[in-house]
Amino acid sequence: MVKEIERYGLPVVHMCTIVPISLTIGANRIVPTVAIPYPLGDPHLGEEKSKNLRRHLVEKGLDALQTEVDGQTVFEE
Amino acid sequence: MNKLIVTNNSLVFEKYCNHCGVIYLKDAGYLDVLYAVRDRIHQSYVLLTHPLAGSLKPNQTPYKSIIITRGEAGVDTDSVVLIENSIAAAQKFLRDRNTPSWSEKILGDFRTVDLSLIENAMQKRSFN
Amino acid sequence: MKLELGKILIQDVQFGAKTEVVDRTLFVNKEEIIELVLEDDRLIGADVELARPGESVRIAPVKDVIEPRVKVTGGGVLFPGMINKVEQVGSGRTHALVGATVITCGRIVGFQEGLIDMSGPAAKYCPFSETNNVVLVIEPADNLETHDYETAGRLAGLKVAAYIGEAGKNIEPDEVVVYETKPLLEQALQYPDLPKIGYVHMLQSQGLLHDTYYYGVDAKQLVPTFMYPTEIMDGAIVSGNCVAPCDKVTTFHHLNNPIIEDLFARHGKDLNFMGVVLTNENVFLADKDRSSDMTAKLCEFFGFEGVIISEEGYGNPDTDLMMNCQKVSQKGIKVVLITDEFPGRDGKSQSLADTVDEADALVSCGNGNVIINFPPMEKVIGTLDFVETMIGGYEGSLKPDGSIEAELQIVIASTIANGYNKLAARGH
Amino acid sequence: MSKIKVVHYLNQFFAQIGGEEMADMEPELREGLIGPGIALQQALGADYEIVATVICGDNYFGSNLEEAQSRILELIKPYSPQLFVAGPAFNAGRYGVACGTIATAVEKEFGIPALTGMYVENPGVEMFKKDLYIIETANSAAGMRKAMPKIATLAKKLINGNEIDLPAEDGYHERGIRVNYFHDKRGSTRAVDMLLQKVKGEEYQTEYPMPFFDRVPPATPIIDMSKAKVAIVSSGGIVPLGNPDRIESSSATKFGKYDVTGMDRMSKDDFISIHGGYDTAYILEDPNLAIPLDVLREMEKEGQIGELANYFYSTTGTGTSVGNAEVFGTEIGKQLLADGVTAVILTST
Repeated sequence: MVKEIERYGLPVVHMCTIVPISLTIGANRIVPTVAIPYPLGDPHLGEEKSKNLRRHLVEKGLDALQTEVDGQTVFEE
Repeated sequence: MNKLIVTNNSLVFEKYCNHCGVIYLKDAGYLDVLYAVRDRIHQSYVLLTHPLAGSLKPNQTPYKSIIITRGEAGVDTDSVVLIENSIAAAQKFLRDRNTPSWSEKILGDFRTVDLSLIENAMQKRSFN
Repeated sequence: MKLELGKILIQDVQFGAKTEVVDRTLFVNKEEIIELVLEDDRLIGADVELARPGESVRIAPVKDVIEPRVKVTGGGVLFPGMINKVEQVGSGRTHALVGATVITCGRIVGFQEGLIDMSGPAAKYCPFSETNNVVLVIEPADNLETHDYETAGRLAGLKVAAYIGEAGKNIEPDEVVVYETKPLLEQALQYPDLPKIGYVHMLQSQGLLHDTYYYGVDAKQLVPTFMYPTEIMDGAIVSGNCVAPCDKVTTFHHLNNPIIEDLFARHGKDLNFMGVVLTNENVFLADKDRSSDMTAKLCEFFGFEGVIISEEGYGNPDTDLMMNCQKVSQKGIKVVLITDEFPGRDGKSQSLADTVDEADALVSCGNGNVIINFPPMEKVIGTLDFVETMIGGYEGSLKPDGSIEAELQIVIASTIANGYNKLAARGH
Repeated sequence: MSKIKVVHYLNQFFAQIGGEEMADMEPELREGLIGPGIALQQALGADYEIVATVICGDNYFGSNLEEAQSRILELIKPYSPQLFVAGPAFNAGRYGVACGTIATAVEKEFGIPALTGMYVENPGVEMFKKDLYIIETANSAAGMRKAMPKIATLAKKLINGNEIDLPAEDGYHERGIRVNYFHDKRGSTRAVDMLLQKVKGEEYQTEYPMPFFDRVPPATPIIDMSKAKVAIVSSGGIVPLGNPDRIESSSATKFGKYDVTGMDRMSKDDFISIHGGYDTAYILEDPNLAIPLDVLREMEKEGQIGELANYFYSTTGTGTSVGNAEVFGTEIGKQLLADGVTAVILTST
């Protein structure tokens, strides 16, 4: 899906746990997430910390969307 | 290492149900077996055999048996990529043409071939 | 290792009182062949029919095709470990009846074999429409177990091919070709300025009806190993699989491996052909890891600068093909792959079930999903009963008048992935 | 013999109605030919007749995809066309997408040959080349005189059921359809040739380009996030309670679009996960773990992002580029563009 949306000129950040798949499917901006059952947050941290983590990840995603890239880029910590 | 067979082939189930874990999906289709395996890969299982083992096309034989094992915590990305590619390949064939409704004789032959693919792999040791 | 291959050209096949070659015509004694086949009590019936180029004949379901050959001098006998004792082959002199084949046909397990048309529009897809074929129609004993029947059928074909091959033992060949591969270090020194080229030959090895044998060893049990190219010409490798007719590597194709022939044709001219690495296509993923690691290791150790890798089959073997490609490439060795394609009926889907970035040089042997129309033939050798259950066939494939509509996959060796044919696919 | 009836599609600009200011014009049909139709008619010759020309503004088409298509199909139906030509669109992106969309729809609806022409960089090429013959054109209307004869030649082949030649010969963008042919040399000989070229470092051409090379260049980044309209798409299988669109729990064949107007966060009372591929317990408890609505709403309030689209798109899959995913992406992208979305967050598990 990523590629097809990006074809319209819309920047897409792919936030996902399995980075190799994201690379395979051709995402250009990739932000790794926490775990498959809870990609954006970590319920073990409690609600507040989990949400902070989510906010941090989404901010990273927005940063990626504002970053010029010339090919597939994984935005690690 | 504990092997777990996911199969819709009664011969495989009968032969191995007392040896190791067998998830027997009676009456399930070829793709259903792939889906069932895919779901388990997301629950930390790892593929031990190739999902498309056998050169019979996915719209030819209705039987499929795949051996998996529980891996370490987390998801084995090689397994995820392999099962997804296999699902895509199987869907490609099934989109063009469905598996015919075979006679019981032919179904029996397909079960035999599927069992033979698994028998070999069951004799193997693996250290994952 | 040096082999002289004497080619005795055969332009016609006839029944005769004696199995012999006279003026490029092969005469076969039907009774002797039947007797030979029925020595195996797993088979209760056998018949022999002849099929020549241009005849209105359809052969189905075909199991294996074998070229009659005979060992004249040098150690060993044909098909070692299968119908003869295990002994090193590949040296001395061998005679081949070029232009003749033995084809085994008859019910095996009902779905897996293909067609050969000797004339008409589908004939051009199959190399055996151009050969003079001795067709063995076999019948299994009642309730014979599948594995046993498969074995009996395979051995019957080999025995008959060896029997007919004897007819060429004392005939002066039309042409003698000499193939030689020296021990590694000498071979490297023979043409020090030419690129050292190897061939990675992947043998189908997945299970019943998906097996190949090397000196009688089931290829599933192999770890990758080295083979002198001439060993294959004496029947060191035998096909035991009859799945997916179009990309089936018959025993004929092992005896006449086109990659080995073409590498020898350029040997000493613009390349130095160093030898063959044999590997397999197992279903067990750990086997794939091990085999591809060892294949890459052997290629590196032998000092290959470039290799051709060929596969047999679709799906599972694509993974081995790609793993081999990746790991051999990572050793700094240049790789070319040969494969056939299954992009779906509209030709738009991905042709292979697996890919890697390193697979950037690939030769296509055609799209097996294309639909072909086969007009009726005057004579059918074997039976058309299983057409709709063969790979490439489907419900409604067989028309009442005997014509067939099916995917190209149904034709034996039509898209064989060792480059034997000229068929290819390209993007439209 | 009666003439083959042709319908031609043009945008407002090529129909000589107006420029960007007329880009919102709704579909209209004129009898006979207009503008570029003259060159098309000339190239097609006396056996063909352009019976009607449909005109639609590029923006109208882009923003009202479904409606534009159905209205245009209605307009041309009475003319029972036997051939449909759209454009050519040269390098005009919106026009290219419109030409590709309507030509595909016409081909499907009426079962007649439909074709168009575009410059190689027109995004419409990538989007529609698998579905359509798209003649390769220059990047501007200056190439009209060269493009029309190529369109006409290929159109006639399609009408007459003649065999289509290679892309380079018939002048169309390669469609990625694998077609058999007999080469002069057998495969093994070609493999040896290719290997020697590769070993010597010479140029060689693979006979099957691997699909990986189908990469999309990264879109230009957002300059000012505080003005951006952000939308969420997810393959994590999050749907409203009851799964109204009956999206499958694995390898879905459809996607859904779900409203979040007035919601500050994803509530477990409203949404569930139907994904069959992982343990959904955590996400069932807190759907924000898959659709980060809570934090995006905060950022919207704080002005960090300009606007959050009041919906999300959802389907199930592990995100591989297989089968339906491509179709979903194309459709979702189209809708997002039409809604003025400028940046997309796609979450997968």
